[in-house]
Amino acid sequence: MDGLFNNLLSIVTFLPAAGALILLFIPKDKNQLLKNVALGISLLGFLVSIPLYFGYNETLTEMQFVVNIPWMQSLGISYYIGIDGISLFMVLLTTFLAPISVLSSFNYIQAREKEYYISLLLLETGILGVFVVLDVFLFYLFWEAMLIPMYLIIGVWGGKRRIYAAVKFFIYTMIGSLLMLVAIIMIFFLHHEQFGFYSFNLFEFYKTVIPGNTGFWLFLAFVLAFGIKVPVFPFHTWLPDAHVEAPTAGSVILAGVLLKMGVYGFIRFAVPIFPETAVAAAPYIALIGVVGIIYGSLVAWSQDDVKKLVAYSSVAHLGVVMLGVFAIQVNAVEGAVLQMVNHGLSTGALFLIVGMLYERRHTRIIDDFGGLAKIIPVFSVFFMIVMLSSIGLPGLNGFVGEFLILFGAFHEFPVLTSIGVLGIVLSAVYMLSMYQRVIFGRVTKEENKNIKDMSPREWAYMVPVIAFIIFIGIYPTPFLRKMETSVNEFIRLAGIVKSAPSEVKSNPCGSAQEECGE
Amino acid sequence: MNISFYIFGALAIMGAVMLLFQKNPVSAALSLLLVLISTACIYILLGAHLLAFLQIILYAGAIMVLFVIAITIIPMRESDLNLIKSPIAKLLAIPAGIILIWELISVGRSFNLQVPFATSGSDDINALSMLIFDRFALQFELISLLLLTGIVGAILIAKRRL
Amino acid sequence: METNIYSLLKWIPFVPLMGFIVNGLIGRKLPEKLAGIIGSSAIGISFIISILSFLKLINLPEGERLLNDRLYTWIASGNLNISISLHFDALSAVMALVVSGVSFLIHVYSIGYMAGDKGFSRYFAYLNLFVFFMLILVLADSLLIMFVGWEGVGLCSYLLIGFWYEDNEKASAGKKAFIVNRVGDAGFIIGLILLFYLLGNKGIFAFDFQSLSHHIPLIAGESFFGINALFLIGLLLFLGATGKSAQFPLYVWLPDAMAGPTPVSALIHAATMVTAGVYMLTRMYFLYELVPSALSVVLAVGCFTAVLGATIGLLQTDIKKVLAYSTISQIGYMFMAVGAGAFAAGVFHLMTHAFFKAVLFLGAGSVIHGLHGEQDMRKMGGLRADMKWTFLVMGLAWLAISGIPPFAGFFSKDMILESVFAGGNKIIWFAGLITAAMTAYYISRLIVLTFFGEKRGHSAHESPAVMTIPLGILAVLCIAGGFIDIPHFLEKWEGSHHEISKGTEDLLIGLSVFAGIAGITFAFFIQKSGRAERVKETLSSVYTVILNKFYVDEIYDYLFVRTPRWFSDKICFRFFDAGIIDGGIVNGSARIVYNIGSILRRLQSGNAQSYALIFVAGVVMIIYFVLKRFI
Amino acid sequence: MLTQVPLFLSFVLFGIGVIGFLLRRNIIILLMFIELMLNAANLAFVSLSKTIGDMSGQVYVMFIFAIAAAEAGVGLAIAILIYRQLKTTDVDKINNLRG
Amino acid sequence: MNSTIADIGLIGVAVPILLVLVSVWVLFSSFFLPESKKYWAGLMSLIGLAGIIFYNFLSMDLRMTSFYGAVTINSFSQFLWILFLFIALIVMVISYDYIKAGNVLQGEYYFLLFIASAGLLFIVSTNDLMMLFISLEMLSISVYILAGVRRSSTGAEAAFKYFLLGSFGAAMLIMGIALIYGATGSVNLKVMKIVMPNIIQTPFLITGFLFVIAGFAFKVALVPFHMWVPDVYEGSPTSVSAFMAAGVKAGGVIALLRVFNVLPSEIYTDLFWWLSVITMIAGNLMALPQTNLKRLLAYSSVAHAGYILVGFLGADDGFSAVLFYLIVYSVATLGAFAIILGIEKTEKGATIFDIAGLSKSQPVLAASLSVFVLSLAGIPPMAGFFGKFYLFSSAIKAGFTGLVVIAVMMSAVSLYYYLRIVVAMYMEDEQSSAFPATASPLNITILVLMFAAVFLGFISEPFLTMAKEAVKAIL
Repeated sequence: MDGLFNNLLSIVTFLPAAGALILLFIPKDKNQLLKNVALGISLLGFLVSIPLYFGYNETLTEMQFVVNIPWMQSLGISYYIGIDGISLFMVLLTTFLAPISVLSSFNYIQAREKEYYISLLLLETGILGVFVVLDVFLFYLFWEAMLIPMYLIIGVWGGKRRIYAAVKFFIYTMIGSLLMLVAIIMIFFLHHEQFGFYSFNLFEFYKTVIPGNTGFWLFLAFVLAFGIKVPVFPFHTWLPDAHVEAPTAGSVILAGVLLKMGVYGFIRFAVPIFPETAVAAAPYIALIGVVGIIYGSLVAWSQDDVKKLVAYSSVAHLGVVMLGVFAIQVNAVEGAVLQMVNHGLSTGALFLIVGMLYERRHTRIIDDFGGLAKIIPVFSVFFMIVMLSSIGLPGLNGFVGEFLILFGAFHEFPVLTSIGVLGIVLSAVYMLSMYQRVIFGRVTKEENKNIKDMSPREWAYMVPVIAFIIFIGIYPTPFLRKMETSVNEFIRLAGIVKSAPSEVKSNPCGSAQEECGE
Repeated sequence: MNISFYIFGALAIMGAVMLLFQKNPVSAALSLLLVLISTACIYILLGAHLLAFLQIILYAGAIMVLFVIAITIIPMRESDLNLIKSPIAKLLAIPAGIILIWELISVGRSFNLQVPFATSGSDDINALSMLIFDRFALQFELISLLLLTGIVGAILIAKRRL
Repeated sequence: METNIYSLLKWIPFVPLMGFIVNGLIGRKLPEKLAGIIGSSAIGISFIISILSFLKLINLPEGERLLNDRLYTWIASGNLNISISLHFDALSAVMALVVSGVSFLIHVYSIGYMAGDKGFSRYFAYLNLFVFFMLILVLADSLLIMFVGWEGVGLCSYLLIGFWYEDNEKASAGKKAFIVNRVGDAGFIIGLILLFYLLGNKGIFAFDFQSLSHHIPLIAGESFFGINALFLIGLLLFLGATGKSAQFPLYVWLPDAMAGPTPVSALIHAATMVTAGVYMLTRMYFLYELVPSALSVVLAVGCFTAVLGATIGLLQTDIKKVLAYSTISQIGYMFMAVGAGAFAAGVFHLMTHAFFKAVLFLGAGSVIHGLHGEQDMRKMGGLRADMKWTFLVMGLAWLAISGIPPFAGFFSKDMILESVFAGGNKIIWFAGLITAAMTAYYISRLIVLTFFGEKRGHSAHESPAVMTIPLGILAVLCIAGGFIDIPHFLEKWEGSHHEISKGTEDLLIGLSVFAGIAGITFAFFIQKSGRAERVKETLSSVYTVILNKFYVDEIYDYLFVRTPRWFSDKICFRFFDAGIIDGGIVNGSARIVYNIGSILRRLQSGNAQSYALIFVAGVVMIIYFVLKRFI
Repeated sequence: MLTQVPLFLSFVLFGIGVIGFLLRRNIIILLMFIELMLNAANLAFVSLSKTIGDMSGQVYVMFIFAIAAAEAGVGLAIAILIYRQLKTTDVDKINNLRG
Repeated sequence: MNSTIADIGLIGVAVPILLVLVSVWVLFSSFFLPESKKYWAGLMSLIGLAGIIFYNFLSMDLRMTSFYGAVTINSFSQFLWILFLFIALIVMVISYDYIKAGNVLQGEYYFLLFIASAGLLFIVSTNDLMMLFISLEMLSISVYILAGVRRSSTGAEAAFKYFLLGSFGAAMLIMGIALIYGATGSVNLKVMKIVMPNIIQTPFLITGFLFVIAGFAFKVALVPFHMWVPDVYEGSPTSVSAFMAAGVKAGGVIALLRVFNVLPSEIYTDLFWWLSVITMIAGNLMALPQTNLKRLLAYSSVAHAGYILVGFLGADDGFSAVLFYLIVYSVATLGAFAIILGIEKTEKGATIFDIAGLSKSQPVLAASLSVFVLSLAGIPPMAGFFGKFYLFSSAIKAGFTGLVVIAVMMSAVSLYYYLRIVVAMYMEDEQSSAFPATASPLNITILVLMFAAVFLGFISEPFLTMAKEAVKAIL
């Protein structure tokens, strides 16, 4: 049992991949079996991940559930995983959304289900990997490997312009990540010449001193990689395309967890590795975040495709999160982490909603709907709740995160934050307009007259999301308490001023005396 | 001594230039022959007699015969014997070659070891053969293999039917 | 006993919440009556609990009249530790009673009014939810909790205005209300954050009103970007108030809000929610007392709104619109009081206004009900025969709002004018007086057009008892309300009271009463035999401007809807996003690379000699460059 | 006198070989120019081997003879194949594979 | 000077000699095989080659020099011998049914393959430039013929172009060797490595080296010496193209590496920097508009030559990275060509349109082809990523960050055309309904290669250490 508990994290991470392997051996034509197995696997994945929450000891600052097995000694690469209070929630969010997205695809995906579920499960493993690894090389490995299944999900099961969207997504993300790879390697060698031994261990990277000017460029590379993934303002154009074309589950995963990888990257890598640079750059990045809020909301307002609207709204929401992260202030960062979860839930739910609409009417154009409240009241209620949570109504999850972020960020950037608050006005504007055009009014289109209300399956995957939306809204403390110490640790790391390289040069291997021998 | 040297050099170059502009394939072959033979003469002047003979036998003999046979096998239209069509290529080709020569020669300038011809007036065949059959045995064998390959290949390709 | 009553406190809001849950989940299966009863009784219970708590409260000695019920920690992050806790002092007691009481009556009334509507249970669910949030707002122990209620009631008003969602007009009205409120809320939240931030800098992280009132002085001197911080906070919070309480410049949503069912207008848009702003400012009196500058802004805005609302009210023909503008101007009155530092007077007027405006709305509702949904006053008239009861109660309310003694309105309004006068703002006071006259006029006009004169259009029928009885009770309150000595009960909020001589006081009373009577008589005089028409001709230009509400809606629509919409669509999306970023930079660069590729490809002509040529060129070049570098 | 002269001669022949290779369009002639270039290389080898007084250079020349022979054989065979398949000996016409 | 076999060290060249013997045996025995039994030639050569590989594994730790330094057996040559023998084996396996089908003289075909492989082995095991030239000619001449072995018009054209430019390049090469010989009096790389520091770099010598570099660059297909590659790959029989892309290129790389290893860096670094840059850029950009898969892979192989050059600049780490990269690159390329070979309908191979919807009819092939192209693109977790990672990190260590940035940007560009293959197979509807069912030995090879392409990266460390060992031998 104890051993099992120690390897729990590895199990959580690789269970979906194992499931994919199982699916591989199920004949193509057994659709129902395929679906059930996929669902079972993902559910199991969620169940095994629950102990992580309870097993996690929030009083400790260091990583937990750590597994550290050397892999390539010559390069200091090791299979080194573990979670802290921040990645914990990312992992849980992922495992939570996985079964939901599987369930949501039962009808949506008609062709080549086997490949679909395989890539979905592989994708889950890829994402989980990104969140748990503490070895930079391994991180990069997962970070890119997870592109492939996502690329396939968008490209194979997507909409009309799916190929364009998929390729754009892949290459766009790749450009950033490749530059980051270069930066990673450079830090790797910097670390070697400062400490005299090779290591991709994340915490060794933290120790590495990066001289000012180089530091700036390397940081820029990281910012580019993560910023594209988030996506921050000027790098966001891949997102609407990807979302619009991706199948429902794809969008759910994409908005729910994939975008979080970017922010997570900032929290776990960019800032702690380059504390001085990051702190110096914080105002500018916060500015970009605020621009993202306003810009995203404005653009969302003028969309006539529901999915595109939601996509742009996530640009705005992630702008808020970025503002929170780069305030580097405890409330703000906690808010940011919580807001990542919230955004995962509410935007994910929005995409599920859109998916239901699409399954019923095979269109996502707002004007093709109207007056749905009369025909599918229950659906409309769910839609209402999700929308309200997305515009941050107090009592639902959105508000808690937003308030904490704004409150915290106000300490650092009062003016920016005040501008950012306009985002909550705008979010109401575009969301309500969309909701009204879709749900209220008279039923104008014939096709809308006889569409069905939510099926049991849809209940099954909407209810848990709604439950969490409300729960976090009225009682976020359990979440906040778990992440507190880790967030403080993050802030401590961001505050560190690393000693000047010259001093370190004087004793080529700082702490690691034992490696000095060889 | 020098005089003959320059004469043969001039001949060789003349042959090369003729080859450059020769319309008739057979006379082209002949002008190549001129180059080869004058080179052979220069070998003799340099004192590499064996090579000179080999040059005559192998090149001027075997290879040229091969060419002539090919010429007779393959009927050629006059047009094929002109220079290439594309003017740009023409414009570029000559300067490129000229520059190459210029570069080589200007480089060659820097190379000024001087040796009188007399020393190697007569090189002993023994030394050469020892080299070939002992020091360069492997290369020698490989060359033979190379020729075998050439033969097999030539047959394989040029044979009319399988 | 203590604990018992304390723990009771939380049920004041939560019983309505249960009502909401029951009606929301299974309401559609229940028979109408049952749903209605559940809804109303939930409110009834919370009303009773409020009374109990109130009794408990007044049993406490003067000094510590405060009940507190802490439920649990809501947000705990860093030093920030905000717990859901309820705060029951004199002010919130009054509010809780008014809210639960009035809403109880209106619930009952609605059973009759909404009878037969297919959204019956939904209606009651929303209404209960509203009461829940309203009570949260009232009982909140810290600004943040109050904000929860604040936005919650906004949501409910959104839902209820757009209750008949099939009519896009109504739906849009709801949306407008929500969005305009959001603008105010933005101000509220910024102000709140600024306040917390400044206190936090002073190392104070207890944000319940009790400690706030103690610690506010600490940050009195603070200045934020060169502006006095407290002043800034005051303004920002007041911005929130203007949104919620429909004050200038954010009042535009209220008239449209009349799209909702009439009881909703009565409850939310007259009696309770719209007065939340007044309540909030009163809550924060300790802050405002420190910054008179902010108060004077409040005073000015309040006064302006009062006049504006009254003026627009003069000419409206839709019965509910008249009442809406009257509400706007009456709330302006309350803000005048607050601005004058007489918070208690404001709350007093809040209460009385709740009573008579509720009656007026419900009366109007029963008229509309009687006329099968007719709202245009020009099509009414001579109803006093058909709807005696309604006429009677509305008459009382009419006198009350016109400030005729001894009706409720008289006391509160007079008190406000007095304190304003005492505050030394003669102009404001005069404006208030004029407003009083105008108020009297347009309400009388309403009464005249509706009940007097000969019948225009349909004949009406009296509403059922379930509607009339609540009306009666409220009417009684219109009379009695004035004698409840709120000011004394809330003396803590009395503010700085300038003494004025008895003589002046009497004079003021006289003047205000005169204003009321003048308005009434003028109304009767002018509405007789088309004198109104002649007036219309004489000052037609002014008339049209007023009739069109000074074109404020149009201006706002242009400034805050069309322009940004155009900007977001044409500039941001089409031009910048799709055009420059995506089309230009992203795809453009890709296209460039691709085209270079296809150009280079031409070199691959297939001609072996051209390849050789490039080969030679390569050799020549590398020799040239390497040697050049070397030599 | 200098051995530079034969060396330069070889350079010139080499250059002419290159030029011819680029200019002429008949396959057979092109092959001849390749032979010319190899011959020039030989000349360089010989003169250099003489200059530095090292025999092995001449051995290399013999190897090159053989290689030249082999190449000529294969080359002519390919020329014949080309003629059979494409009915031409004009390099300009042999460009079905391109892009 | 009288010497016996023993001190010449014949044992050292046992493996290549065995290759030659097997080849001759196959050739002559195939003359006497009846028409129906000609495919025995293939079987025989497969068996023979397998035996040779086995023998080579047995004599893995053999270290010696034979024929007076003409051949040196050390960890370097051993490493590459195994690689080349496996390349030859894979090529033979995938050509087995392919050749049986096409009207090709099977005996000669395998004979030439063997000779070419022998040439490869000599290339990597010699220190003597002249020897290098001769073995290169062995390789080239046999591949010239292999290109035209189908005797079709496209084959003829491919063979012709390859031969014409190849012999042109050979002339350049030999001229260069002559100059070097003149300048140093020796053609032995080992000797040069030692003397190079203390002899003056006369323009004469430099020019010689530049000629040699150009000659090898032709084989490696560096821009601007790459022009033959696409046409020849497209026209040649696919199996031969595979051999060129994997074997010939690798041979050229090693030859270039040996020369580069000798050169004084201060003169040649910039040259190689530029060569690498223009090769990566031109190769990738020109690959973008391609539709014929063989052409596309040809251009991608050009681009990869550029990446490999990045490794050159990365000093000894870079060299070992290059060796490792040769493995993963060969695996991916051979695999890709094998699949094209399996599904091609015309001599020019398959186009991007032919493979549209391949994933429906042949999921395994489609999956493996995706793995191969992704590995070529260097996407984790494919082996290609690890290969690139080692290359680039070595270059960064040596301080060529700018170069690496260009390299990664170019691999981002390359993604476009690699992904188009995946797009065609997975995201487009089937154009041509029936694909020829591929033969089983081919399928098995493809599967093996696919697993290699996936897992080689994860177990790369032992290979890397071997490569480091190997590199030590030539430094």
